[in-house]
Amino acid sequence: MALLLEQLLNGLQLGVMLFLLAAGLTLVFGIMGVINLAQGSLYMVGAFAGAALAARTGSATLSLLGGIAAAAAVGMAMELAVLRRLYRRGHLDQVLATFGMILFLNQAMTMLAGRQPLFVAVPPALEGAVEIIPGVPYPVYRLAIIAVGILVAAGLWLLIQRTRLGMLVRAGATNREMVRALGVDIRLLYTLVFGLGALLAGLAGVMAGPVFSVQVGMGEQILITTFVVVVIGGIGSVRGAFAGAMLVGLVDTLLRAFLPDLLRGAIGGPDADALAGGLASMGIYLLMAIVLLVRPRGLFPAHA
Amino acid sequence: MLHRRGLLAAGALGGAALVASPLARPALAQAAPVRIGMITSLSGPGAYLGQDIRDGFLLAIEQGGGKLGGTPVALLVEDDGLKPGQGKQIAERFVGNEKIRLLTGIVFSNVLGAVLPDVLDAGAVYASPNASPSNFAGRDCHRNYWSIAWQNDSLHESAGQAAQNLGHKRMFLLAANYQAGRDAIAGFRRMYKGEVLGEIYTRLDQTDYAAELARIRAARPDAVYQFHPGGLGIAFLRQYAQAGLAELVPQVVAAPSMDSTTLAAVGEAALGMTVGSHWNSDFDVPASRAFVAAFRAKYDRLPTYYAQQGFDTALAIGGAFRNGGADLADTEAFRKGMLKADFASTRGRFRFGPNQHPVQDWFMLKVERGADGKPALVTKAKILSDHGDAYAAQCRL
Amino acid sequence: MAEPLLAVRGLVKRFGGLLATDHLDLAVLPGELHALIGPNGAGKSTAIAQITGTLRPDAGSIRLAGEEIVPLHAAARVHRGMARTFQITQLLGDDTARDNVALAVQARLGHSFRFWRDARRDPALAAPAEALLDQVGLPESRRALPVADLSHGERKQIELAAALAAAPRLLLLDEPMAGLGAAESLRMTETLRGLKGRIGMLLVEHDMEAVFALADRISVLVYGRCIATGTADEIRRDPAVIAAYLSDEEGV
Amino acid sequence: MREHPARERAALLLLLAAAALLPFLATALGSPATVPLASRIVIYGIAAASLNLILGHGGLVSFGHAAFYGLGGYTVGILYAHLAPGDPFLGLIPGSNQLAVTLPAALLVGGLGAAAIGALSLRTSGVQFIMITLAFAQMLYFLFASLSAYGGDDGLSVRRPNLLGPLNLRDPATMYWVALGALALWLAFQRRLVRSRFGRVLEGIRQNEARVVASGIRPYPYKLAAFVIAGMGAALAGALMVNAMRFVSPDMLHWTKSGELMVMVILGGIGTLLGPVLGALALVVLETGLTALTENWQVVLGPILVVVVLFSQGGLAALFRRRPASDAPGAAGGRLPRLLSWRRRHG
Repeated sequence: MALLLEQLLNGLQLGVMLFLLAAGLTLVFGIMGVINLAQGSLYMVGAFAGAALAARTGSATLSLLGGIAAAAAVGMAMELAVLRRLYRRGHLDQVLATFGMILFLNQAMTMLAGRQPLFVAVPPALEGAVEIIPGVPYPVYRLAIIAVGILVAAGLWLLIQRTRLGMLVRAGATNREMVRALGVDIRLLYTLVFGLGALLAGLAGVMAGPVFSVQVGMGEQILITTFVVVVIGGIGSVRGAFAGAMLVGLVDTLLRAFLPDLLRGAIGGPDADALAGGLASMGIYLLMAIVLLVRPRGLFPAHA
Repeated sequence: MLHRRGLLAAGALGGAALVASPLARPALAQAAPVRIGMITSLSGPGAYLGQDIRDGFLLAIEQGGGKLGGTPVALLVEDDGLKPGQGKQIAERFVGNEKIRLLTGIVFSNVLGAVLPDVLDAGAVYASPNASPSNFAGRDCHRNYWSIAWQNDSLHESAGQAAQNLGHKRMFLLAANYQAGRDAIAGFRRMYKGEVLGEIYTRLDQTDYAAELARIRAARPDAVYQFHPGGLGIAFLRQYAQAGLAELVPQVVAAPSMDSTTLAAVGEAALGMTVGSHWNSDFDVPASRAFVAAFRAKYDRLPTYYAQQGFDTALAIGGAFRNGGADLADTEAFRKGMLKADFASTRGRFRFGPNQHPVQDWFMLKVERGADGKPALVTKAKILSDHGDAYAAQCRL
Repeated sequence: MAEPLLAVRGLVKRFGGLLATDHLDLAVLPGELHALIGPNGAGKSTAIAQITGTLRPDAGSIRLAGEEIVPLHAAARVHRGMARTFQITQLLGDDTARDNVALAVQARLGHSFRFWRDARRDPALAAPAEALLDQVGLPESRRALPVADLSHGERKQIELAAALAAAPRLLLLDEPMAGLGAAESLRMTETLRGLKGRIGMLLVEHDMEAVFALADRISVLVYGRCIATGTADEIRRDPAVIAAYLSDEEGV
Repeated sequence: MREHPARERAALLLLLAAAALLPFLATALGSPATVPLASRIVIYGIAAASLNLILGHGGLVSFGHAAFYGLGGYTVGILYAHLAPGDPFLGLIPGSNQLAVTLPAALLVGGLGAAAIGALSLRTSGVQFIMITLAFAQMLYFLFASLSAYGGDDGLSVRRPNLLGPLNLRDPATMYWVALGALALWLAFQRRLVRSRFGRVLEGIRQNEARVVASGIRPYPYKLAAFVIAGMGAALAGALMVNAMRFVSPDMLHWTKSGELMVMVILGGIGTLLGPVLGALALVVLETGLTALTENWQVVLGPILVVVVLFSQGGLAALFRRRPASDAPGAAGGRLPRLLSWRRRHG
C-alpha cells in the first residue's frame, strides 16, 4: 500500500514536469497555430543557464531566475527571427524550420558549454527527505517540483481566466481576426505568449537540473513524451495538457513499477523482465493510440 | 526545349557535386606521413566520450613530436554523430578515396558494426580504442582488427567479481533496455554467483527513475548493480541519492557507469560506490602518472578512461610501427609488430590474447572523498589478473 | 401528394446549451425547387450541414427517397443522389475547371482505385465534364485556367457543374447567388430554372427576389424551427413570417 | 494541355543514362567512394519520393516515414540473419540473401506496417496526425532497439554477398545500378500514379478535402491506400539501403531520419517528380561536405534548413523554372516543365 502511494506520488511528479513543457507547447499551438519542435531546446537552454549560474554564484534563486530568463530570451529571439514568418505557413514548414533550429541550438550549446554533462547541486534548503508516507522517505526536492508545478498550473489558470492578457489569449485561440480588430498589437502578443511558453520550458529545465542529466540532447529526449501529452490532452488546451501530463505520468510510472512483478507472476523468468521493459516503453504510445481512437481530437479539444 | 535543358543542367550539377565533394578535401599527403583515420562521436549524446578518445590520441602524437613509434603520422578526425550510416560513409571515403589503411576512434558498438566489415574487406586495419562487441572477439575475429580497450563483457565481469569479493548475497540489477544493457547484465552474472532479486530494463529515453527506485527500496537488496551510460547514469545516480538509497544500499557498477566525467556531474551522490575498471587516474604506474599530468596540463581536466584508451591506442600503434609495421601496405608486418604490444601501457601489464583483444588486470575502485574534499575514484584492490575474455576460444586466427 | 424526395423529421442539434436545430420538419418533393429562408442565425447552415452529412444530428431522421441517410457518410449521400454547392465555394484551387468537374464525374463512375491510366487524357471523364461546363455556361476560354484565378461567379458556375456531375436527384444549394453581380445572378437564376422539374432542389438564399421568382415552395426557419411552409404567396401573407421578419432588421 | 509526355520521357531517359555513367566517371577521377555515396543518394531519393507521394500529393504530413524505411531494412536484415544458421523465421519462413526474395518481402512488410499505422493515424488530421505518426515510429524504434535476437541497439550486419540473380551487390557499381534502376522504376510508377484517377483524388484531398467529399468520394480509403503505397516505397528504399550498407540498426527508424526525409522533400521541391531526388542529393552532399569541413557542422546545417524553409518556396526544383511564381495566371502550371515545377502549396 505504501509502495502504491509512493508510486502514485512519483507519477504525479513526472506528470508535473511534463506539464510545464507541454503547457508552453500547447499554448503556442493554440494561439499561433505553430508547432514548435524546438521547445525541448528551450528546456535545455534553461537547464544549462541555470546550471552555469548555480556553479558561478552558488545561489539557487539566481540560478532559477537566470535559467528562465535565458530560456524566455532565446525563445523570444527565435520567435522574432524565424517563427514570426511561419504563422501563415503550413505545419510542414514549421516542423522543418524548428527541426533546423534544434540542430543549431544543440551544436551551439555544445560549442558554448562543452560535451561533458554538467553538475547541479540540489539547493541546500531542499535537500534530504521527509516521511509523508510512514516508512517511505520522499525527497523534499521532488515534493518541491510537485508544488511548483501545481502553483504554475494554478497561475496559468488565473492568467488565462482572469486577466486581460488571458482574455486576449483565449480570444486569439478562437478568432485571430477579432483580436486584431480590438486594436491589439498581435505581433507583440504572439512574442509575449511565445516568451511565456519558453519561460515555462526554462523553468522545467532549471528544475530538472539537479534530478536529470544536464547535457546537450536532453531536450529531444523529453520532447516526444511531451508531444504525447499534448496530443492526449487535446492540442491547444492548457487544461488538456494538465490532464494529459498527469495521465502520462501516472500510466508510465505505474507500468514501470508494477508490470514486471505482474508478468513475473504470469510467465516468470528473465523473459518476463525483458517483456515488461519493452511493454513499459511502449505504454504511453499505446495510451495515446487508444485515446485518439476514442477521441481523435484528444481529451479536451480546444476548438470544439 | 527549355525543360530539357533544365533537366540536363540538374543532372550535370548533381554529377559534378557528387564527384567533386569527396575531392574537395585538400590533399594532406605532401610530407607523406602515415595517415590515420579517426571516426568518432563528437555530437549527440555521449559526445564527450569521442572527444576524450580524440584528445588522448592527439596527446600521444604530440608527445611523440608528431610521430608514433618514430613514424610521422597525420590524424584525420570526423564526427559520426553516433549514426552508423554516417560512420560508414566516412569510412568509405577514408578507405576508398583517401587510401587510408589504418582507422580508429569509434566509440559505440552500433557504429563499429556498420563500419568494420567494409574496412576489413578493403584490407585496412582497425584498432579499437573503445567498443569491442562479442562477435568480433569470437566468431568474427579478424587479423586486421585489434581492441586496445577491453572486450565489452570484461567491464561487467569485473563488476560481478567485485560484488562477489565484497560478499553481497542478494542483489538488484538494472540496465537500459538495449543490447549493451543486456550484455552488461549477462557479463555481470557470469562472475556474480549470489541471488538476483530482480532485473529491470529501463527505457532508453527515460529520465525519471522514481518508479524503479521505489521497487529497489521495497526489495531491500544488499547491493545494486546498474548499467546506464552517460546522461542516463547521471540522472539515475542523482535520483538514487536523493531518494536516500545511497546510504542504505551500496552500488557496484562497471566503469562506463562511473567515469570521472560522470563523477564530476554527480558529485557527492556517488560517494561509496564500487567500480570495476581496468584503469584509474590514480594508478601508481609511471606511464599513467605522466599521462595524467600531461593530459591535465594540456586540457585542464582529469582524463577519463576513454582518454586513457585513446592514448594507449596511439601508443600501441606506435609500438607496431617501431617493430617493423610502419608500412601499412603490409598488414602482416603491422600485425607482427602489434602483437609484441611493445609500449608502456598506462595500465601497467598489457598483452594481446589470441583474438587480438587485451589480456589485462582488473581493479576495484571506490568513490571516496579526496584530499580536496571532493569525491574521487580511488583504486582499492586488484580483483582479476591476466583476464582475457570469454569469446577468445571461438576465435580462429 | 407524391412521396417526398427529401423528408426531414424531428431533427435536433444542440451546441452546448443552444438549440441550433429545434425539431425541424422539412419535405422536398421530386422536381420541386424548395427554398429555405430565415434571418441570420436561424440555423439554415446547420440544417444543410446535417442533411449533407458534415454534421451529425442529435436526434431525428433524414430520408432521401424513403431511405434513412443519417448513418451515411457525406460521400455516400452523394452516391444516393444528393449533391450540393457551398456558400463559400470549395474547389481545387490549383486545378482547372475541367479537372474540378472531371473529379466529380470520376466519382460518379465508381471507385477511383485506378492507378495506371492518365485521368486527364481519359475521354470518359473529359467529355462529360465539358458537357456540364457547357450546361452552366462557363466559356471555353476559361476552362484551362486554375480556378483560383477565376472570378467568384465563375467558381460558383464550376461548383454547380461539379454538383450536377453527380447526376443528383436532389441538389442542395447554399446561397448560390451570394456575391454575384447582377448579370451573373441572372444567369444562375436561369440555369436553376432550367433544372426545375428534373431535379429536386433545396435552395438557401438571401436574395429574396430570386427566391420568390424561382421557388415552388418556401420554408421559413426561425431559431432552428420551421415556422411556415407554403407557396410564395402563402408565405408573403403568413403572419408568423411577417412577425419574425419584422422583428429582424433585415426584412423581406 | 500542359505537358509533352513524349519529350518529358525522353529527357528523363537521358538523365537516367547520364546518371548510369557515374561509376565510370568516378573511377576515371580516382574517387571510388563516390559510387557508394551516389547509391545512398539514389536510395534516399526513393524514400523521399515515396514520402512526397503523401506529403506533396496527398497533403499528409507524416513525421514517421522512417518507420517503414526501417521495417524494409529489418526485413532484409532478419531474413539474412536466418539464412546463416539455417533456422527459419518464426519456424516458418526460411532466411534468404536473394534480392528477388528479400525485396518483395520488404515491400510486403512495409505495406502491412503502413496499413496498420495508417489505419489508426488517419483517423486524425493536422497536428494530431503529425504527432501520432511520430509516436508510432518511435514505438517501433524502441521495439527494434530492444530486440536482442536481432542485435538490438547494435544492429545487424549482413556480411555475405547479397545476390540478385547472377549480380553480386557487394560490387559498389552493381549496387548503384540496381538502386538507380529501382529509383527509375519507382519514379515511373509514381508519375503514372499521380496522373491516374487515384492520383487525382489524392491531389484533391491535398487541395480541398471538402470538395472531394462533395464530389462523392470518401477520402479515408484513398488516404490509406496512398499511405500504404508510400510505406512500401520507403520499405523498398530501406531494403536497398541495407543491401548497400550491409548493416541495419534502429538508427534507421529514429525520428531524426523521418525529419531528414522531410527535409529532402522540401529542399528539393515538394509535389514534384524529381524534387525529392534533388533534395536527397543536396542534403547528403551538404552533410558530407560539412562534416568533412568542421565538427560543428550542425551549427551550419541548422540555419541552412531554416533559411531554405523561410525563403525558398518550391525548393531546388523551383530554380529550374523559367519564371517566378508571380507569373501571369495564364502561365501558372502551363508551359513549365511539370517534372520540376512548383505548385502553389495552399490552394
